[in-house]
Amino acid sequence: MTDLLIKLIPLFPLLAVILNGFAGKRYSHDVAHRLAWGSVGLSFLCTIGVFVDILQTGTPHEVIAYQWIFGGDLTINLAYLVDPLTCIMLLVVTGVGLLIHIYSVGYMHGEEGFTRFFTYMNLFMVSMLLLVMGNNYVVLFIGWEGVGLCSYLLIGYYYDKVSAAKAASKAFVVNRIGDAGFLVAIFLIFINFKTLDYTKVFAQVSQLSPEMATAIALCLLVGAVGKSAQLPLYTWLPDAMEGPTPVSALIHAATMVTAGVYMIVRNHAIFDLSPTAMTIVGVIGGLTALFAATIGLVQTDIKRVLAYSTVSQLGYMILGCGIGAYTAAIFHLMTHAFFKALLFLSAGSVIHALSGEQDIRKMGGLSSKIPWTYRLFLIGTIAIAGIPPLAGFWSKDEILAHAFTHHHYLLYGMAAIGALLTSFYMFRLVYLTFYGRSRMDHHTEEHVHESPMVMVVPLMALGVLSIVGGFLGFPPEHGWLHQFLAPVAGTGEEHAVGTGLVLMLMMFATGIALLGWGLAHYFYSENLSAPDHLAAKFQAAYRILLNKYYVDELYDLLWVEPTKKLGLLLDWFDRNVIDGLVRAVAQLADLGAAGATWMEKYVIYSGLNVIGYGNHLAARQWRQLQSGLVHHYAAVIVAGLFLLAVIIQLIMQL
Amino acid sequence: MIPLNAYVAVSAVLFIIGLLGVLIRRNFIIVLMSVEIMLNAATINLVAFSHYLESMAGQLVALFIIAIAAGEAAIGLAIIIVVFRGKISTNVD
Amino acid sequence: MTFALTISSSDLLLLLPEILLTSWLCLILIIDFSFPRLPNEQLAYFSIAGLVATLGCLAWFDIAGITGSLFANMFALDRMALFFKMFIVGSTILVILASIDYIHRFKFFRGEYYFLVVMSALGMMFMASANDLLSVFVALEFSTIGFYVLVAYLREDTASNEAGIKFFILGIFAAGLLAYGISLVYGVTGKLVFSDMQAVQATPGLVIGFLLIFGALGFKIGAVPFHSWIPDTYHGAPTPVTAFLSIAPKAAAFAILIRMFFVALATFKPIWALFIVAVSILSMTYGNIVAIAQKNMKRLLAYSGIAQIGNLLIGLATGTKMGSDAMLFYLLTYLFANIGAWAIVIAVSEAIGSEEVDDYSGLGRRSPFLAFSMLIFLLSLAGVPPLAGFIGKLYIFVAAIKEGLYVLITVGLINIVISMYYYLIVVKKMYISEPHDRSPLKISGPIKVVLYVCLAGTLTIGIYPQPVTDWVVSAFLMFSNLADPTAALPVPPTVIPFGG
Amino acid sequence: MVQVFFAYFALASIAAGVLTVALRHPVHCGLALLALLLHVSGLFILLNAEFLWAVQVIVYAGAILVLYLFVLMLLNLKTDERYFHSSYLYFLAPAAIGAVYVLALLIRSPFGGAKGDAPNEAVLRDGDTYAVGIKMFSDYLLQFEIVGVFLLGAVIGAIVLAKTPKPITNKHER
Amino acid sequence: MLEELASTFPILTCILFLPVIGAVVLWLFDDEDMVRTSALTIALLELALTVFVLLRFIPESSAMQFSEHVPWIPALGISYHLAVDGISVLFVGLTAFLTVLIVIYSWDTVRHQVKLYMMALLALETTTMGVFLSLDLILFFVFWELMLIPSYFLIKLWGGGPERHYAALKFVLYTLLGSVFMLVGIALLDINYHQWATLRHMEPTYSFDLLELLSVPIPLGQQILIFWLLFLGFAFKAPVFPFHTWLPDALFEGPIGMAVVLAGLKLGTFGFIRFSIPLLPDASRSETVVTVIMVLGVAAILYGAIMALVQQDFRRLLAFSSISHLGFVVIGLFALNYQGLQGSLLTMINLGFSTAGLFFIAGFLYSRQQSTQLSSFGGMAKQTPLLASFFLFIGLASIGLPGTNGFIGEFLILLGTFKASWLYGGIAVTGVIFSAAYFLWYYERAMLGPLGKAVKDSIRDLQPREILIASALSVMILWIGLYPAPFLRMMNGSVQALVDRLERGTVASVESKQPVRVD
Repeated sequence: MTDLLIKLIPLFPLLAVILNGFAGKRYSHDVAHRLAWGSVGLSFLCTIGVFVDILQTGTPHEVIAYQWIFGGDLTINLAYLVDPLTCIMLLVVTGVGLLIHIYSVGYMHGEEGFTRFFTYMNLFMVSMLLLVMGNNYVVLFIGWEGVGLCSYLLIGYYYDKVSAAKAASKAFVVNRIGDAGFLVAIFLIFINFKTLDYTKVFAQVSQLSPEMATAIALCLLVGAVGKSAQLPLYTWLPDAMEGPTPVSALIHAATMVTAGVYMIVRNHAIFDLSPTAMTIVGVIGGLTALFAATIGLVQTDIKRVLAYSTVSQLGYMILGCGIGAYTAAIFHLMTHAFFKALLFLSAGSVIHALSGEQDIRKMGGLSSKIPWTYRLFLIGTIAIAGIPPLAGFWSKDEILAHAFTHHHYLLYGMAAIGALLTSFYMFRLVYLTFYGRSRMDHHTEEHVHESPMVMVVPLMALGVLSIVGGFLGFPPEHGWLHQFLAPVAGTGEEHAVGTGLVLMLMMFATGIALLGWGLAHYFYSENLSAPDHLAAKFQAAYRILLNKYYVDELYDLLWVEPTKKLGLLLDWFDRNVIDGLVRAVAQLADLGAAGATWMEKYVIYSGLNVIGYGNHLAARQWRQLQSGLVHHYAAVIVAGLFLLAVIIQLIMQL
Repeated sequence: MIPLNAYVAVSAVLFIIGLLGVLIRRNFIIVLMSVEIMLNAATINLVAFSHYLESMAGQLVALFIIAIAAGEAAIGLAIIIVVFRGKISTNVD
Repeated sequence: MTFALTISSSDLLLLLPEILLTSWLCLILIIDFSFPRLPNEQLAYFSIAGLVATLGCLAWFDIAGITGSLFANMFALDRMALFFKMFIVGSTILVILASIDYIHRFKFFRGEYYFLVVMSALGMMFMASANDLLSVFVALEFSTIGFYVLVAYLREDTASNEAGIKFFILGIFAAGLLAYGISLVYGVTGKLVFSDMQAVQATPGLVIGFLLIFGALGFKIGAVPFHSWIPDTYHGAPTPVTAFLSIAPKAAAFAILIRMFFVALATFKPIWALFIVAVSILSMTYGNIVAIAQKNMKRLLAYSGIAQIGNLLIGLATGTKMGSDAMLFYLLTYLFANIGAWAIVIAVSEAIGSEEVDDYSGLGRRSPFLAFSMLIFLLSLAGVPPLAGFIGKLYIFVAAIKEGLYVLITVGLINIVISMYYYLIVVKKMYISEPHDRSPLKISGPIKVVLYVCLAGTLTIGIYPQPVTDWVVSAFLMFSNLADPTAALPVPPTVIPFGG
Repeated sequence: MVQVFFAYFALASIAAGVLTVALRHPVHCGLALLALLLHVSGLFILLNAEFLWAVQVIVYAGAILVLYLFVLMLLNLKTDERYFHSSYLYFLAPAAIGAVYVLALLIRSPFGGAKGDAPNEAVLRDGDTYAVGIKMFSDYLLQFEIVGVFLLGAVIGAIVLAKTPKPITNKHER
Repeated sequence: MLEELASTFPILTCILFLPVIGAVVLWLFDDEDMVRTSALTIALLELALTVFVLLRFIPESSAMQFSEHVPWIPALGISYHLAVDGISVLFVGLTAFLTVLIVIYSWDTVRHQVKLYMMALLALETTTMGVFLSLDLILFFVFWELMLIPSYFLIKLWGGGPERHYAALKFVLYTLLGSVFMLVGIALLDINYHQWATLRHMEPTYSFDLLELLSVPIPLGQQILIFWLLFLGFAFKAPVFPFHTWLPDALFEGPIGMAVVLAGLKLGTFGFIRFSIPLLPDASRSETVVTVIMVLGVAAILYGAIMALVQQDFRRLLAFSSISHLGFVVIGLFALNYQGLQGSLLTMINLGFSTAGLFFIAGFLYSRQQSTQLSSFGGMAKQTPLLASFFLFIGLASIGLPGTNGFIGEFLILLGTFKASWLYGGIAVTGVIFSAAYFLWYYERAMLGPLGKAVKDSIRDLQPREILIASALSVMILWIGLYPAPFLRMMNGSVQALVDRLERGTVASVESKQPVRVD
């Protein structure tokens, strides 16, 4: 029964993809969207069924759909593994996915490619489900690239916009860098274990040498860095905001970008073997968290702020992985899915209300006009800022606390500063969007309206989840989630940590969050000219932040341009040198022929003859019965014979 | 007794003279004559060998060479006449 | 010394084909003289009838296995001789068919044309049987004298005259060399018959003698550096004569070369193999490279012929039975492709009066059949499978690789590519270029017959060469020292040309 | 004595040969060739080859050379100003070297082929003509016949080339 | 009864000669529509025959099946030997499949000399089939060379580029140059066999038959020499990296149909896996050979990809992407392990769908804009959504997206390469990134963004015939991508035999010396 349910989970959206993809034009948008969210809903129900089963029995399920790639010592099945970790991911993916699908019905209403949108979204669901459900690396990889593809398609949803098209390509290509790393990891795993199934790999993981473990872990990390938009490959994610907002919520906040975290947690057995790799993971996570947060401070596009905040939050998760707090990472992944989806969708609601305006400098004072959206956005903000008792606090604090108690003070410091900044820029967003006086132009202002219920209801659901989601991990380190995940994510060695320390850290974190709020309040509510003063004072820093540290430009300069230049150079080389060589040979042949003919005419037969070849037919000569060139011909024969004689004499040494 | 190689030397010299004649003379008839010299060189050789090797074959070959030289001379001169006549006529025209 | 002519009727039987053809030759002459108003087509068919009869006779000999030798072993009628005789008679038939249309260009003596062609064929038949130096000389001159006349047959045409006189001068020059070479060889060995010359000492006299003989034969086959007459003569001669000249005398000369090198000089193989390698490389490279620049179809084919001779010499250079089998086979494939190509040149020049490559533009549209045939023949010449030429080249190359002639093979292979280049130029003209004149071309019946025969030959030998390979293999059975390819001939493992 | 005759005939032949090639006027060349042929026939005498001597004098000197002279007269060729090819010097130098080389090779080369079946005594006893005749009509009969047809061909060929009958009217042509 | 028929019926001969006979039949028709219909009928019949073979093919077997063996030129040991095994059977099907599509594609895109075109196309099919079916090396060579003739005319007469004459000539001469060396290699194999056969008194004394040649040992030095000779032949045709310059020209100047064949049917690399590796296992394993070829392969991957990145013309881009893909195939082959070989084999088949498919797309674009230059496109997705979708889909298959056929092949190749050498594998993996970059970048500029200036307003989306082509290809892409088992099963047996042969060298003869028939 459970096996059947497991098989059904990805099938429903797949069915919807096929129906909508091929027949979508034949029926109305209503049918299309019902099919779309209905299929996700069914998957969600199946997931709950599976979840309940796992909850009761506690045993993972491994289901083989069919044999996929095989031959020699390699067998790769299209098979699913559902264990607690997968369960959590499934719940998040299908649950949040369902909500976002429903939300999209309202948000995308009237769009030209409505059916196309839902087809892509469902395709994404299929891929994401494969990603989290696969029982081996290759199925994971299908999902991994599949979600990349859907991300590509959805970012480029407004494909006639150049920026969208560019952002889509960029996302895919940058992701491919990570994918390449991931592929290498897969190959290394196969070479070492002769199998690619998780269970078999993890069963013999202890035989791995530390160096190999480091290599594999780092390659996996490259994959995760690409997908989860970590330093240095994060640049695609902010650009990905070109896609419709539900896409940003689902793919670029809640699910796809967390795949890297999922993957690291899934492979924690390998990471655990390599302290070096762990350190690198942690440092990358911490740096990203801090780095992205600083950029978020000054961005003016509502979705970009959220995007940088996503990068930053993903940094926390990776940081969690790097310090061994796998459960915490997954916990944060989950809560982040709730509140970030909420934030994005609310932002979408704002944008929807403002007929597409995304620049926060042109907003303001919206709290009264779209009250539901405002409230829900605020909930999300409080959650992400880490103010208890909302979800974000518990998960983030767990990571911070883990870092502190495991003596990663530097990482802790980075994370703490990041938390402060997070709180600051999120509240900055709230203030600029919802408070103060309106900076909208007149035309837009007239059309501001609250979103329809089909959008608001999912928001509410997410809002509730953002509020209560944190209690799944309460009390810290010993919550339900921890127990549930213990068989998969491991508990790590128990640290005897005093409750006092934990409480102190909690209070400190709360304090940071509140400080951020306070600062935001000061800058954007009390003293409205302060930000400009500050910006003017630290012009260079401001400019750097505003331009995102010029990373895109740097990459262009470092990689893109040189590659293009190299390409042009090679192209020139190919056309002129290699092909030129060929042409030269051809010309040489022609030239040789002409030369030989010329030589025949003027050297062999008449080069010595002053009269020349041209007039050997002259009548006067003929009347005199003269032989013209014949004697030259004869001479050639004689010379040839003589040459042969010499050759023979040389051979025989007569 | 005259050594065989004396004959060979004479014939070789004649052969070379004939060869050079072919190479350096412009007049067709004289070229033809030069070839006759070459053929004569061959016959000298053949007859000499025939004598010294006490085999008639050489003389026979020499005889056939003379016969064939005759035939070829006829053809050659005919060709020369054709060419010559043709040119005269084209010149007149 | 007594008179000892012992010829039985069974001995005369061996001479039957030649006697038959000689009588026919006289008949042709008599009919030509007696019926001056006889249309020349009829005389042509009459000549062909005689040739067919001869061919039938030869085929009977071949099938019945009638072989033997006459006149103190000077006239050898072995299977190889039969092969070459059939080859020569066959090519003569094709040439006569191809010339029926062309004859009207001759203002005088149309009947004598057939006489001379058949006479040359007769001479070449004797060459195929010639097993001694005297026969070689006599038969060679006999066949050549016909060609002297034939080449200059277009009496009004300057080019033909020029060709005739050049060919003649160089021809008798070669005869002089041959005569002197024969005299020297005779002096050193005291023998004329090839098979009696085995195991003689190598002296300068012998070397120079054989070299001169080789020069004369090389002149016949047109191998570099004895090739100089070929382009001008081919260009100037009446096209059917050129076609004849380009295949039959070469085959006959090869018969002599094979006998000379494989029998008389078998012990000197390492030496002659080397200089044949050199000649072969020179011929292939020179012929192909110069052919690229040719604008005239006849000259192009002339140079390509020089190159083909280079290919054939590869077989000679191997000095093995397989090599000579391959040579025979190659000659057959060359016969069809070559005569076919020339027949097209005749047809085109009959139709449009030009032999320039440029005037072949659009032939594909003006006469698809001609163009297609030409394509097949050119590709066969280039050695594209599954046409006959490919199998021929393959055969020869396999034989050569077996002997380790890698340098030769490499040059040969590169030459195939070069040759493809200029053949493709012609193909391009025929199929791609726009015709100057779109009117369709008329092809006469006899030429069509020639083309069908050549096409059939080219394709059949290419697709099912088995009977032909069997034939050529059996043709060479008489060389006992070559019968077993692993026999202990003084074969150096690898041969590096030019005295390394 | 024989040596003296040999020396005379040899040197005279060579001198005549040089003259044939070197003389300016074609008729003079023909006459020089005649001298050469006659002196060569003298060499034949020294070699006991009377029959060949006769053939040389009658056929070669008598018939062939007369034909040459006849044609020369017929065509009435004038003396050629540049009777050598203008480039003959370029040929002469290498040719001379080559000639000396070949000559040196040949003179040192032994010519000791197998003795044949016609000892000189027998030839002297029966006469050269008899010996030649016996051979020609036994072993060399075939070549003899071929030469017969060859001469026929030569006659026809010469006629074909040189005679100018009325052109054939084109009534049979298409 | 059908069973009996199948066991005696010379089906491979039928497959081989049906198209060329069909071509002759076409000669009889004058009506152009009639010609088209007949050509399609013949191509479909051919496809049906190959499908029959594919269905009756016994999978997981290394045996030569449907074998037909008749002596051809016994004097030289040449025979007419046709058979399919796991290595070749899929190519046979692919050839028939692509030919059908080309005929459909050419239905209204080829407007002049339709009859000749169809005849050339069918003749080309026969020769290609011959290359895949022949077990006798000379027979193989015959078809290999014969391919040039229809190809030459196809490029020359129906090519669209200004330099098509040059391209055709270059193509022919290049291939010829390589193949003449190959011929020497083949002859050396024969000679080696001959020496061994005379020593052991084996019959026949000469042979060009693959199975016979496999049964004799070849000294290592000889093997390496032969290997390089064959390598030249195959490398020129494939084309492997430094010998590639004919490809962009031929593909760009030639007609789409020809480009599909050239890019879709990887004859050169097929030659490696069919002949070089099994016949010369010791040479294939030797260090220099592997190093040189691996370096060339890796260079091809990067070179092709980087070149593709900057191409302005779609067909040139495809040409270089082909070169890059071939680099993958080559390194897969010379990884010399199961996954590498299997992956290469599968990739060769895949390219027949994806690269060939992209050429069809190029053809669709060309028939709309009379150009494949980037400057004549832009934002076409808006006007031609179907075209854009298929373009993207097939393109993604070509860059190896999981779920499409491209992924499986590439994955196996890279896995095999990694098994063999980390270094080459590591470099090759970067090709994955570049391929995405060049394809998507081009796609973005051609299809996405605002409507290009040169794009006509009246531009039509795909027509039914074009949709048929694109869908057929897409179905195959998805089929192999999602459920490759039937394909993998067909090749597994032969690949295993190949791996065994590589391990044992030439001394041990292959197991299945006797060909079996399906019965």
